[in-house]
Amino acid sequence: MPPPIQTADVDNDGFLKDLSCWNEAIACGIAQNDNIELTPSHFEIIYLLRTFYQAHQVAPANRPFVKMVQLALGKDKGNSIYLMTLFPQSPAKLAAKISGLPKPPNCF
Amino acid sequence: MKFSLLVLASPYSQQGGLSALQFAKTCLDQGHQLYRVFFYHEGVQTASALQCPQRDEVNLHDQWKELADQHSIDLVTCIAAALKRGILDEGEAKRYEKDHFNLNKPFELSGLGQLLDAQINSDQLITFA
Amino acid sequence: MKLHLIQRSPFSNSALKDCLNTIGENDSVLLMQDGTYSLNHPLLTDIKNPTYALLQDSSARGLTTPASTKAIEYDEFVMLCSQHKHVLSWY
Amino acid sequence: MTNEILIIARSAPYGSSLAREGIDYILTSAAYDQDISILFLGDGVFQILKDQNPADIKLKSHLAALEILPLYDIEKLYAVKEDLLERGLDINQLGVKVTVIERSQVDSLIDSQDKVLSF
Repeated sequence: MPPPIQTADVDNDGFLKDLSCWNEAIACGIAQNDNIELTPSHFEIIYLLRTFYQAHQVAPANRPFVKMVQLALGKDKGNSIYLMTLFPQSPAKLAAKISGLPKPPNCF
Repeated sequence: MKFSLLVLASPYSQQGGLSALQFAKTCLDQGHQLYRVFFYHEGVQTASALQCPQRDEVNLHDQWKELADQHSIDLVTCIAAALKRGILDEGEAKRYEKDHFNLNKPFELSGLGQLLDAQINSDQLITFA
Repeated sequence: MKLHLIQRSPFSNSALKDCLNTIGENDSVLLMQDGTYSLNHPLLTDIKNPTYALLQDSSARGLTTPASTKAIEYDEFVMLCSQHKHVLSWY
Repeated sequence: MTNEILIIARSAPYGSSLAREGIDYILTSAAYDQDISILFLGDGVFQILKDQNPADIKLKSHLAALEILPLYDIEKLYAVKEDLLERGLDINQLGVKVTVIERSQVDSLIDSQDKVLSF
């Protein structure tokens, strides 16, 4: 059963305004704006990214993002095709948005 | 020769911005190419069109603009460093839901990739702090 | 062969010291902005490297250039930059 | 084309934003496939001290950002021995893996690089 969806207060680019209010339902709400329905596979990556961000206060760029997943979950998931399937087009950016990380200033 | 400049100095608080300007003019006088001027750290304040020094003082924004208009120089301001210091163009003002903006052409906001590009593609990148 | 631009006073900042600690035999030093306050600093008189000072910046500050240092203008500053592989700013 | 780029980090973290802005440049450059080395020199050696805890001064941890450099394939980190000693620091107090070099080696390290920039 997919998690419930909660509409979040997001900015013009779809990023969460109040980072502290993030929860799974809000993540689903952000993802819905990009037509993504979140599954446990998504949340596995989302929590990994949130833990990484809490530790380092930096959202990784695409290649380091793949490497981070690879180190934590192995090559089956730590590859760009898998991550592209979950978070299409720009995985690191989209995953960061859904995970409630701050909007990077220069990726638009 | 192809030069680029990195301006870190805060305009009006430090001399670096004036030194950079004079260096740029001398470069061009000598027939060198000025590939890009990149504003970073406190240097991003140079890009604000709203600076109002006294009439008998140099207006750094206007001087760079004049030079860029004459010689079509790339004036790039680091977007991350600029946004947090309140230097926004019209697009960013909309994005961040602000009523005002203070950065116009020929200054532009862009990422640090532009500094890397300047470092790689110039013969010399000179830092003014 | 490097050109080192010293942009801060040696009495308030370690720019000059950090630079001279690691300077190469064939490198040159150019004092500019508050770096010109280094003109008579003992650290500088100890080195054999060619030393330049930006005349505008030293005379603005009421400083005189000792014989061991060559006073230059922006023309030569730009020329020196074009003649070195690396130009490093210390600030 | 990949360039060998050396970033000389000679600002102490926290008091000024320069050290942090230097790291931002390093992370950007690495994302563009450049061969980056970092030299911690002068007060820059303070950037690599372990046990940094800046939460109470409301700043992001500099060390935590440096810890992700391996993910960006940046493995060549150097620190100047005499600058560590002068500041009463030894290698056990460092939070990231660096190669300690002597002042006399800095000149040739810089000369071997295509591009050098300091923050």
